[in-house]
Amino acid sequence: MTMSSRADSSRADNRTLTYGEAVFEATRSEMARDPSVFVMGQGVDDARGMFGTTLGLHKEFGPERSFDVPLAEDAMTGVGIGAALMGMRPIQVHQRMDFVLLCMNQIVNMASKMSYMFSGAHKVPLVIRAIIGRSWGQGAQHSQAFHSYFMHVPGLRVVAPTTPHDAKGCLIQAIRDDNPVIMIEHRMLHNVKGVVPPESYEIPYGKARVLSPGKDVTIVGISHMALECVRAKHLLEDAGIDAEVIDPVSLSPLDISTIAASVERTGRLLVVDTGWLSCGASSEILSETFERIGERRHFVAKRLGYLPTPCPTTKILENLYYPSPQSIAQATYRLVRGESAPAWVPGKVDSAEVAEFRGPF
Amino acid sequence: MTMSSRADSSRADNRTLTYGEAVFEATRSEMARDPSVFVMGQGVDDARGMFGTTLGLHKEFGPERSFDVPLAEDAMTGVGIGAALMGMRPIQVHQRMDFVLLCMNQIVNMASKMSYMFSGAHKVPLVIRAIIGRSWGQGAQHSQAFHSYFMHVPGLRVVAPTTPHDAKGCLIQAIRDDNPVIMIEHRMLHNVKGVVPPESYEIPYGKARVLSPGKDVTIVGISHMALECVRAKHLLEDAGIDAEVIDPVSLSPLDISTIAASVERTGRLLVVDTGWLSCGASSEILSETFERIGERRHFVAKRLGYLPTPCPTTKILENLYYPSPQSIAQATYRLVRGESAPAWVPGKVDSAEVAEFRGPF
Amino acid sequence: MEERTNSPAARLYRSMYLIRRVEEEIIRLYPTDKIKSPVHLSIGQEAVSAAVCDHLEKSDVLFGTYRGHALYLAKGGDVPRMMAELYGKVDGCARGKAGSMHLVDPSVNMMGTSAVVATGISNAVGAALALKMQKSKAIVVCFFGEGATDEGAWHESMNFASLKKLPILFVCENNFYAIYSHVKDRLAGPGLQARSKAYGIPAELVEDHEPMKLHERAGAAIAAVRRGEGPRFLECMTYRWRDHVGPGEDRIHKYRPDEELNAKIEGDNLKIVGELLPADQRKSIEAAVEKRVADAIAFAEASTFPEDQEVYDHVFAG
Amino acid sequence: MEERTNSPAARLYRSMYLIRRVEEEIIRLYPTDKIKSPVHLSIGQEAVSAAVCDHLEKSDVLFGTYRGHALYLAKGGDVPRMMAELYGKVDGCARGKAGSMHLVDPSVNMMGTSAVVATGISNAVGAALALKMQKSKAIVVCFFGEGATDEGAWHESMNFASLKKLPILFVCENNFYAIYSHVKDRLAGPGLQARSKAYGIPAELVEDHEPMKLHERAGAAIAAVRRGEGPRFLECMTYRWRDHVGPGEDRIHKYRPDEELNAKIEGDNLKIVGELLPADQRKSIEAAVEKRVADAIAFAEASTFPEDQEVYDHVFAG
Ligand SMILES: Cc1ncc(C[n+]2csc(CCOP(=O)(O)OP(=O)(O)O)c2C)c(N)n1
Ligand SMILES: Cc1ncc(C[n+]2csc(CCOP(=O)(O)OP(=O)(O)O)c2C)c(N)n1
Ligand SMILES: [Mg+2]
Ligand SMILES: [Mg+2]
Repeated sequence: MTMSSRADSSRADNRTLTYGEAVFEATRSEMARDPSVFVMGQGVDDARGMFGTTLGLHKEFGPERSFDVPLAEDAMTGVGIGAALMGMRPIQVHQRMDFVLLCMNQIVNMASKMSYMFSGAHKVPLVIRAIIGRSWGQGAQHSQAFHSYFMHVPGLRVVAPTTPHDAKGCLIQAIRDDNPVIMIEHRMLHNVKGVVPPESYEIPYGKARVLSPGKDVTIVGISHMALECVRAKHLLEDAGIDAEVIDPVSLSPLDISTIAASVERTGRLLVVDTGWLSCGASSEILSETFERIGERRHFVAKRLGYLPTPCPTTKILENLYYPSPQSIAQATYRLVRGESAPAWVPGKVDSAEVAEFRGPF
Repeated sequence: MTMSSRADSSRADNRTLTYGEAVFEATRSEMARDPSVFVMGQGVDDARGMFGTTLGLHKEFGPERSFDVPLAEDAMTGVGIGAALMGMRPIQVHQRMDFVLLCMNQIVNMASKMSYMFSGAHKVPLVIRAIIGRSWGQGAQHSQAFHSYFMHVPGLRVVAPTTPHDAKGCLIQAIRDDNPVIMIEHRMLHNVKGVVPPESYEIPYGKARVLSPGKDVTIVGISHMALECVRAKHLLEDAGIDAEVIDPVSLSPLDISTIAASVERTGRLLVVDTGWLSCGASSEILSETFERIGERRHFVAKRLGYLPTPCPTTKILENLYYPSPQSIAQATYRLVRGESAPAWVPGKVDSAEVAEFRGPF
Repeated sequence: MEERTNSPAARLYRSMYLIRRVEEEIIRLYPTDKIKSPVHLSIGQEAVSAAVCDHLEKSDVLFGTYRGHALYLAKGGDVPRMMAELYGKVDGCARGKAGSMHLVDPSVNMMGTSAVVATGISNAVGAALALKMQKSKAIVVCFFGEGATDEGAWHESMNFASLKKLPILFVCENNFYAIYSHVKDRLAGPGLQARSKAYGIPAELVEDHEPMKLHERAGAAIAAVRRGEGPRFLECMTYRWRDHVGPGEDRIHKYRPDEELNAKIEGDNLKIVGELLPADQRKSIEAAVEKRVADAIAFAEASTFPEDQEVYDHVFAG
Repeated sequence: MEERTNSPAARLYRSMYLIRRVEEEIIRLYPTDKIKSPVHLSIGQEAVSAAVCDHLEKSDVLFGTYRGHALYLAKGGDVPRMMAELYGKVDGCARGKAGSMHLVDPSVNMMGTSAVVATGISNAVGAALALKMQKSKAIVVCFFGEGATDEGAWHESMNFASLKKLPILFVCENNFYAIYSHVKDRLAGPGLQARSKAYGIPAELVEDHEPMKLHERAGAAIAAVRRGEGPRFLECMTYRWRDHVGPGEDRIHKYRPDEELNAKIEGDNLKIVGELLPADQRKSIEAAVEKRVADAIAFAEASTFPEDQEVYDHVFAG
């Protein structure tokens, strides 16, 4: 299925790439531009090339610039930091964000603090790509999302692009940044197509994208959930509800102005996260919006995300675990029409990237 | 300085202990009651005994039941989990919460999921005590608080008692729980005195404590900040503001009913966390309160916590980094009287536990 | 785990044949999409689980990985409940919440397996610590791949197990690869035996294609652990015939030479053990196994999916 | 780092005497509360930093720990800015934001130190990787205590450094204790040399009280690393005279025998090196150092505290 962010639908060049191809293109072009950029990660140089995002880079740029590493997430993160301290620009890739839990010490205690702790004597131009898994029985340990962990920590930048266009621009921006950047990818997005300009461009931090304007309710969807929210918006048309869908793109810094301005118009906010709610990105977005406009503008808000449980493996329960276009539409309907409104059953819509996924990972 | 939670001021026995002594008493009494309870951690059996909280337990119960471990946070957490799987009840202690970043994989990928992933075939009765550091130049790596990381994850319980009374009861409850519990302690609280009943008792999860009632504004203070909020309350009296101070005690599950009921009365909420704001406990408390009563009750809210920077070492900057009774009072004054109200300068009050602290840790 | 009256070869063959056949059935069933989860097959590696577990009692505690079918079966795990688990059915060993990567059977002390590499190792060490504290006669056996030894968790776990002289046998299934990454591209120096000894843990390597020797050496190592001599380390050279994950072959990826794989398939350990048995005994073992496997699949097919509300169950114990 | 015209003994004495005197001054000043932060003193351990760093160029990159005064000084770090940093003043090497635990001086490639045990080790390995990629002639030297080798990070770092044959010297200051915990209660097996060799990294142990031999062996190890022979590991036996942290003694805690400590103080390495020099040369070195130390303290006293708004500076680079 195809998705193009309105911002680009005007452009002449309508070349489409998958999200994975966009990530590859960004990496490859930056490696060609700057010899200090290199890729390290488990399997980045193997026959699958991290879902294609690093495929063959070791052949094009040599084995020193794209290489496999031992299963040693903690030290490999530290190695990336150390190389960055010496002026290199490492890109590290984690097949699953679940494994990044092994890197927390280096990311939080070291990378995020070096510029500050040493008053600018050190800088850490490091990019960490973390892929959120889902579907086909990933189970509790291959399906987690921890973007809120990085949003919590000063000194880190966090981006979670949804469209191929933004994936390319965010990654280029991240690689050129002198600071540690966590790039959140979602496995369900890798095969999604969208318009991607061939030339090089950067997506600035702290700029949210209105994926689809609307007047009745503001739906903020993070990463893959932005896609599901766009589908929910279409379902909602059948209930006569016109939803505005916003993709934050950049989670830290967060563009709360765009979100708050929208809520100021609609008076309703639904935040849909690809993660758990408690102390999650959704709580931050809701809180900042309320702090920003709550005093002068009454509004209602709700959060949707993973169920407050680990992720079950069996498909029948896994389906309940994730927000779907239907559940998003249903929650939006209630938010807009109230609990007393007559029952409404959203239509069916197929999330192809989920339905077609056969993994294995 | 002394602090007693009202809930107990009625009781005949007015024995006071420090927070550290209360933690020690809870540990010792549970070890005496149940042979499966044991303590493991760096330095727990040394001459300082983890700030006295484990002092001499190895002599009283033998070196198998309170022992030092290598500097290996990841595996030692895993060892605790493995022992818990076999029916033991380990208590692990981390001198600083900063080091718990090395344990995230075991805590989140393993401990929090075992009951669910194996549908009850396994349980993990593990207690992890994590101490938040502050003052005397702890710097960026010995001062962090990550309670929100654990609040984010289903399958974990998180308690952050403020009073010696609650410290004892929370720890006893945690030790007897068949699930992994993270107990958040604050170094500044260890020497604070309060009334502690000698007998054994449990503090239930999900029950917040109103430390001091009031009608104008609801101030929620977490861990050490609850103490600072009580001081701010006294400063605010001079401005004619009557603040209600609530200590959540249990962070996961969270007693939002008590907080929401208070805000419903006061119409104003200030959450003061001993940690960063973004995706922190303060954002969750604000969000849940808003979701609970926002539709029917207009209120204003604000969050206070660490500055959005790493913690600076030099005292003069460190003082700015933390909320103080003055800054809490000032923020509350603005929240209640509005931005246009005349300037008001809170009185000085001495946070003895901070001023007197000479560490080194 | 089965009746000891049989010869070791017979017990090994029964165990290995069961593993082989169960996984062949998984390969056969996979295209039906009834198994909606990743599967990490042990075909080619059966001998290690079978040989080690033959020396274990029910009470001995076993920790393994996502590549856990062989281990679960060798320890005597319930076959029907394993198949139902792969089907995501409510009669699965974890009611469908675990799937292939997290098999568990407390009735035989087969602990739930982890899909995060090396994370089960320190848990195994902790279990051994508990057994020692509880003065139990049981021991712990901990399986992992050679890739897991890259992890700091392995270092910390080996050191602590040795420090406390814990009753644990570490079994490394060295199949040369971590996904498509060869061990020589990840492991520096003289190898795992030297590393193990540097922790004060006696280590031994057993080559592939010597299933009976493996059985004998595993027995010796386990006996030493039982005698309270502290941890032992066994490096078992073995080989994965199929793709790292999924039911298929992976020759197209060319990360390993075809000849290497062919030679391994040639020297099939199952054949080696089978040939040690009289034909009729082999036949009767195979017949019995075929029935068990067929029954297990029928059980899985007949089982139902969990009810919706089960999604909320067991987040917390008790 | 200073002019090489001097004899090694003279250079060592100058460096060791500077470290000793700076830390003695810290002890003297501490009760004034002007140094509002934990200090981890190296008194008794000066020889290791001095002997190793004497072989380094400015361009060589040094990683250390919170016990970093000696290293910072031996590498030629700016003394006045170090004292100002301990005072929390704006002229400190990190404008007061780092304190004693995080000294840094980029002008001599003294990298900022970490207070989280073992976390700097993989950073050092990464720096060595960068130097190799950049075809630099410089090398990396990474200091840590024996306690850091307990950590998985050490295992992963040693393996990777060996795997990539990186230009790095690992220097373990084995002072027997991690806070009050003895190495024998944390380290199982034959010891760190065996472990290092198990990663394929040549290792050597140098006993305490042989400062000139230490100097010579460090020189040999560094030369090998410079020749591109890959990593080397040097285990330097040493001893901390003072408490783990803070300016005081710690005999009251009785975690180590008084005789052990007394013997170490008896065999003071500073005295050993000093006696190798003619009295007048020793005196002139001491006089020069005394002046440097006095000037540094005066500088720190005279410096001011950072402005409030600096609390927001440098969260991000650029
Ligand atoms: C901590 C962690 N890192 C990476 C992965 C991805 N991964 C899954 S299996 C595997 C290979 C493990 O190899 P090995 O330990 O030799 O076991 P084998 O698959 O060969 O049986 C990897 C890298 C993971 N699951 N966990
Ligand atoms: C990861 C981590 N765990 C624990 C601590 C607490 N701690 C600080 S110093 C220290 C001892 C380290 O001993 P060693 O590595 O031998 O260095 P030494 O202090 O002897 O120079 C410990 C345990 C820490 N700072 N970081
Ligand atoms: Mg392998
Ligand atoms: Mg030491």
